[in-house]
Amino acid sequence: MDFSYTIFILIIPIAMFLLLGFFYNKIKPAISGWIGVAGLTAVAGMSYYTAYQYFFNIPKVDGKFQTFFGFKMNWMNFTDTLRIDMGILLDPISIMMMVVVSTISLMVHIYSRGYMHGDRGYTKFFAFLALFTFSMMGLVVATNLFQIYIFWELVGVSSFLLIGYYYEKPSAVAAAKKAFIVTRFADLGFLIGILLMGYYGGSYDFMELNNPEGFNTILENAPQKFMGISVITTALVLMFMGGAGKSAMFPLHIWLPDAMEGPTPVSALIHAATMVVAGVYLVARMFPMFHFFDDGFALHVVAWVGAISSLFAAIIALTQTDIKRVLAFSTMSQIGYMMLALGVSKYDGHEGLGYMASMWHLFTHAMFKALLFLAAGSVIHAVHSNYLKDMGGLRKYMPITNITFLIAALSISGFPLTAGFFSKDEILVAAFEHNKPIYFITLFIAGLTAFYMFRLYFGIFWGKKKDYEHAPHESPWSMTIPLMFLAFMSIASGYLPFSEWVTADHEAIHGHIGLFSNLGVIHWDMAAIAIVTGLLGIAIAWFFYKKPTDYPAKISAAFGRFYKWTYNKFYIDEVYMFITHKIIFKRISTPFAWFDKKVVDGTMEGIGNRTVDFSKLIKGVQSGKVQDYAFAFVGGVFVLVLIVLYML
Amino acid sequence: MDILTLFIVVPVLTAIALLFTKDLKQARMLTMIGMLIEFGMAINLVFAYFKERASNTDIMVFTRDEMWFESFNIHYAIGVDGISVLMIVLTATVVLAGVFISWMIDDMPKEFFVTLSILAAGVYGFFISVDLFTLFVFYEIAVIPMYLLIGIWGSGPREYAAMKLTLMLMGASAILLVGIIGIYFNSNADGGALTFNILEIAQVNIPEAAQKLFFPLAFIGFAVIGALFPFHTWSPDGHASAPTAVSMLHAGVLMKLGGYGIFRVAMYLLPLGTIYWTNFFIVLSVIGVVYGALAAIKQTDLKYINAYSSVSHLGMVIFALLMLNKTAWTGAILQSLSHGFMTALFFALIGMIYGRTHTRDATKMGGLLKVIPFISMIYVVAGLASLGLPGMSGFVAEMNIFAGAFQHTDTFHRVMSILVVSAIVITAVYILRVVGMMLMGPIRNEEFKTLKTVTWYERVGIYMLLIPVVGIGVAPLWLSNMINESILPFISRLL
Amino acid sequence: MEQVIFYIFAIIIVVMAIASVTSRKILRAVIYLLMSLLGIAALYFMMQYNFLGAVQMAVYAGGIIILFIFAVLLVHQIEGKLEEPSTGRKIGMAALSLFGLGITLVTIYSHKFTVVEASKDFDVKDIGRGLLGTGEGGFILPFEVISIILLAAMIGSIIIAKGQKKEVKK
Amino acid sequence: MIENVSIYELLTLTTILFFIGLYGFLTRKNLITMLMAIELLLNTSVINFVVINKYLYPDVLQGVYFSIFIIAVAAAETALAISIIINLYRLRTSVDITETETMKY
Repeated sequence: MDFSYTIFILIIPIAMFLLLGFFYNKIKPAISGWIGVAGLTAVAGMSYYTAYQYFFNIPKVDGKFQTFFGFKMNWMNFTDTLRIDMGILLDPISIMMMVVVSTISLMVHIYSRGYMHGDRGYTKFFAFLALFTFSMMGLVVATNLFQIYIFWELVGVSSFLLIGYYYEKPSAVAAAKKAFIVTRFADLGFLIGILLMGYYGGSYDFMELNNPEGFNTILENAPQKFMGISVITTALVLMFMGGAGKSAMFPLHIWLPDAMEGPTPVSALIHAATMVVAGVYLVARMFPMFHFFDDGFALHVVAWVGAISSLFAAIIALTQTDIKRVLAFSTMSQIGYMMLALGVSKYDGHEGLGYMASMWHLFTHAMFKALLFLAAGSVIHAVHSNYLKDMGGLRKYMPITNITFLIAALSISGFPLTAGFFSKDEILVAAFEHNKPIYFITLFIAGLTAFYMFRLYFGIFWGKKKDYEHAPHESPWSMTIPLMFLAFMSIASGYLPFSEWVTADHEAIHGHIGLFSNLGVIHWDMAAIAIVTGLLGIAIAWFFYKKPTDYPAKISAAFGRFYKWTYNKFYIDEVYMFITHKIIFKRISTPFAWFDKKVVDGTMEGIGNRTVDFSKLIKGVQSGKVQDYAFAFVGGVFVLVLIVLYML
Repeated sequence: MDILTLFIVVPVLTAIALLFTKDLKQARMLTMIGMLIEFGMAINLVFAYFKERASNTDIMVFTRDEMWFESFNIHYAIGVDGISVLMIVLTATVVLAGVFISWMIDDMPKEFFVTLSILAAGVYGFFISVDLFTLFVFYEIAVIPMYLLIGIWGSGPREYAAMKLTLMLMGASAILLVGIIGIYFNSNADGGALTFNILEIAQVNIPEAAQKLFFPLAFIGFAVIGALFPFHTWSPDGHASAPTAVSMLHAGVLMKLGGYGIFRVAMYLLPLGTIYWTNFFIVLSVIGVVYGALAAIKQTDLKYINAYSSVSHLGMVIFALLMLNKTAWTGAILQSLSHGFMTALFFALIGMIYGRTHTRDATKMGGLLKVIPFISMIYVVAGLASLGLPGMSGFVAEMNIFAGAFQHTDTFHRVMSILVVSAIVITAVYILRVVGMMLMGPIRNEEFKTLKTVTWYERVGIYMLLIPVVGIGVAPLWLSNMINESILPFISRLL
Repeated sequence: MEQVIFYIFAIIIVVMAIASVTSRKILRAVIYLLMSLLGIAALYFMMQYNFLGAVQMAVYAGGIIILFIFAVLLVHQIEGKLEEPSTGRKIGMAALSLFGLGITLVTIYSHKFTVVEASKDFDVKDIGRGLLGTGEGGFILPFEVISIILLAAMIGSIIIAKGQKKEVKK
Repeated sequence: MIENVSIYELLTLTTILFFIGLYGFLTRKNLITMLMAIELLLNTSVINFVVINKYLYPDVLQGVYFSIFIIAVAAAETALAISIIINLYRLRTSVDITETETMKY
């Protein structure tokens, strides 16, 4: 099968970026919007076609999906063996990611035509979106660690540019900077991990690194032990640090809530559906290594970081009042889910259920979380505020937004027969089978999730009616069509036979829930517990928020200090601010600048000044009086004469 | 006249012809033509080099050797390898861009361009020299015009800055001269005549004691112009006071003389000394990398930020050279090139911003993205290149350096490498800080709303520098291959 | 006889010279200098270099001394006494001079000169021939150079003494 | 050659004269008087030329020629110096050596 056309999946977005970027003040906004949509339609079409070809038309070998290269070229060589290629790697997870990215990106493009209408930098916005799409696509199809790192950074920059899109707002600038620097810090770990891996693994190529037959050779070449774990595991943990930064895992999550300063479509695309799952994707990509070395030590780290982040974020999400921030913490929580699912997974066959579940949840989450953001954007568009207190009773004014938001909320809460239900259930099963403590955490989070989502839903669309200055109205078609499509996907993606397609060892396994292939082996006991938990959360939210009540105030008063901590996101930001501003800037950077001016430069100046002092000392000789000179001259002559005549 | 000597002759002829020009228009036109020829020759040299390389396996090609001063066996010996070809291309590009950026210089334009041309001649001469003495002479020719350029056309405390820069560089060249003469008097260790010729000395095994003695002299002599900590202090003041084109040339080209000289002279000729002294200088270079970056965080003057950033980036060059392996060396040379283009671009942009806002204090600006979008956008791009964004030259260079550094497995090298790698985060902090402060946010000064947009000659200058930055970043393979083969003789001598 | 005359002249020369460099009246100093120079001219005559003696009298007594007098008049220095150098300085300089004198004299007296008797006489014609001679031992080139120097000095002194009018305008 | 007068006596005379001139040059404060001292110095060298010519090489005239040249140069020099002094006087209304120290350091 020839997949060489897939190069256009990368070429089209970058060409769009260059076109829109260079002629940003020459192209009319309407046209640039259409260029974006048309380009993305082509990209999405190719992605779907590739997926169709790959999953249906390519014969499996030994029951496994094969890996293909759509394109590959040598980009740079470090040494004769350590080469960096640029290429397109096609295997189940990369194709799945291509579908996710292109779908969400297309929807966001369509949506943005309405949302960003009349904005000054309309064309620039689409240019940045194209750049992001390019970078994200490049990331998912990467054939080696370095390529993934390269696009990883590019994604970070696109994110920076898009968060800072409203650059006249100081808060947006600060958020953009924060996002970039925090992820950059995480990428430092990633980079060191890559370099270590490249040195000990002898290659950056995924095909070689992930080849289980080569693991023992790698292990022999990397004999160093640090606290009992091999250097490869250290490298993997460092790489996961990069992934954790990008995926906003605790404690590197602080940039994600602030990133909501960007335009809402951007939040939907980058900070909900695609870029933030890059960390998950990275772990999935390197999964055989994570699983193998030191009995999956690195994987345990992944699992627990995921679980803690997930719980942490879910708790914070309970109290936030900015609806986008609630969604941001919800995203963080759901990504934690994916992480822990990967973390509890094993490699072979059915043991690799967690892997499949994680990927599936990634897929469904992309759909419903993008939908939530876009719907929230629609609401914000209508009421011009991000805060819950300015909303209420909107279901009358915005029926489509209401319905679609409800579907998404149900899906994320794991309501039966929605997509979220299926994927979340697989995660619960995987956690139950391999790690009981994590299972209970997961279950608890499921309840919290249902509660805070419906708190949000009821708060926006039900609750007390506000007197709006301008009556809110439903958004234009360009915005509601993506909502409806994603609402459809939020249910339909649950019926995809993921367990046949996306697995750790590329071999089909039996999932537990799936409409077509394996509904029969559903774990109804597991599902029932999850359903009950979810419904409980929804019910409490219904009870609290459907009509204005004073329960929430009472509860928050009862929790007192804990509530305050939660509301302030456990003061993690303040800790970082303290470290960066108070310690690094004030205690290190300023003294360094001072040291440079006074000590280093002072020494150099000192050398100069001492020379000047000395010359001042002897400059009296140059008095400018000709007679003094004559005296010195004559005296000198006599002395010389004496020496020449009588001493030599 | 051979293809290399022309590189010196053309600027000198330009300088002479400039004496007969009357006003700014004629002067800049003439300089532009001269430097355009030079640029064309540089591009041609690349192709000629590849052609020659196909059939010629000497270390240096296009060589020529004329006796210059017989009693000391000083020759006018020239030749190029891949590294010097690239450096010449860098010089030609930056000088030409500098001419465009100085398009509107109103104060004594004729004299300015004359000095600039002489400076260029010195730099070209330095890069093509194979004879240590000739090399030294051209080095001096390149450094001295700097004094005039900063002292006369500079701003702020220019006499102070010019004097400081010149004194420090002169002091360094005194040390360097001792080193060179030391090498010279040991160049007959295996019998034969004393010689200054680098290629001939490279065949000789200089006694180890002499190598250990003269290596630090030769190294520091060059490292001062390469802004190695703690000899970097001339650089911030010098850059801040220099006029735009001079800052470009200085940071873009002159500071590269340091790394090039260290590689070509100190390390190549004194391999045992190199190995003996490596760790000491690694520590200095790592301090420079981290310290330069940290010091840049608190600066508010754009040029100071960039000057400290240069200290950091060039520290990385020296660090890479001392890593003593092929990958890191490739990285060092790529970093030299990359930093040359990128910093020149930075200084050009700073010059443009300063020319409009009349301030270089980042805290006094804000929201420039709205009023001068093109310049601001390019500033962001240059900033991203500086912090090592993939797709830009800096990334390619840094990755080579890091990959090379990680080939050492001992704890000392590991710790040092990790410190150097961590500089990329600090770089991000200071770059984004200034971008956020200056380009984004609300407009703080009403006067800035009426700033002029970019002019054609500024655009030309920007593109000339931007294209190589992106070009190297996107397609590094042919470049790294070209460097790789030029590094071979160094490998065989040092490793 | 000639010895006596020589000593008389020598005393005049030395005394006048000392008076010239110590007198506090400037015009008197010039006149003392004139006396001293005339004494030197007398020495030339005694050595039968009449031409040289004539030149000495014409150029020095007739030219340079007059120049000095004019200069003194132009800079209004006729009246008023010259500033006296400090005693310490006088002593120091005198000591240096005496020291030099001592060294020089010792050197001279320790050297044995071989005095040669003259075998022929010269007159002014010979001097003229020698000065303008182009053959061996001819001094035509230095002679021309000197004449150019004199011309240059003349022009130079005119220009310098004229002063710059432009600066006043500014 | 002067009867009964040896070359030593003549050279002693010129040496004494030279150091008188030197003393004058070093102690005088007035530019004109300093110039006069210089004249004395020049004259002693002229005498030396002449004396040595007369006593040691009486058959040639080189010493005389040089004396003539020295006198000519001295004349030129005096003229120039006096013009400079006059110019200086215009600028500073003084011909004092202490007023002309600007060329220091």
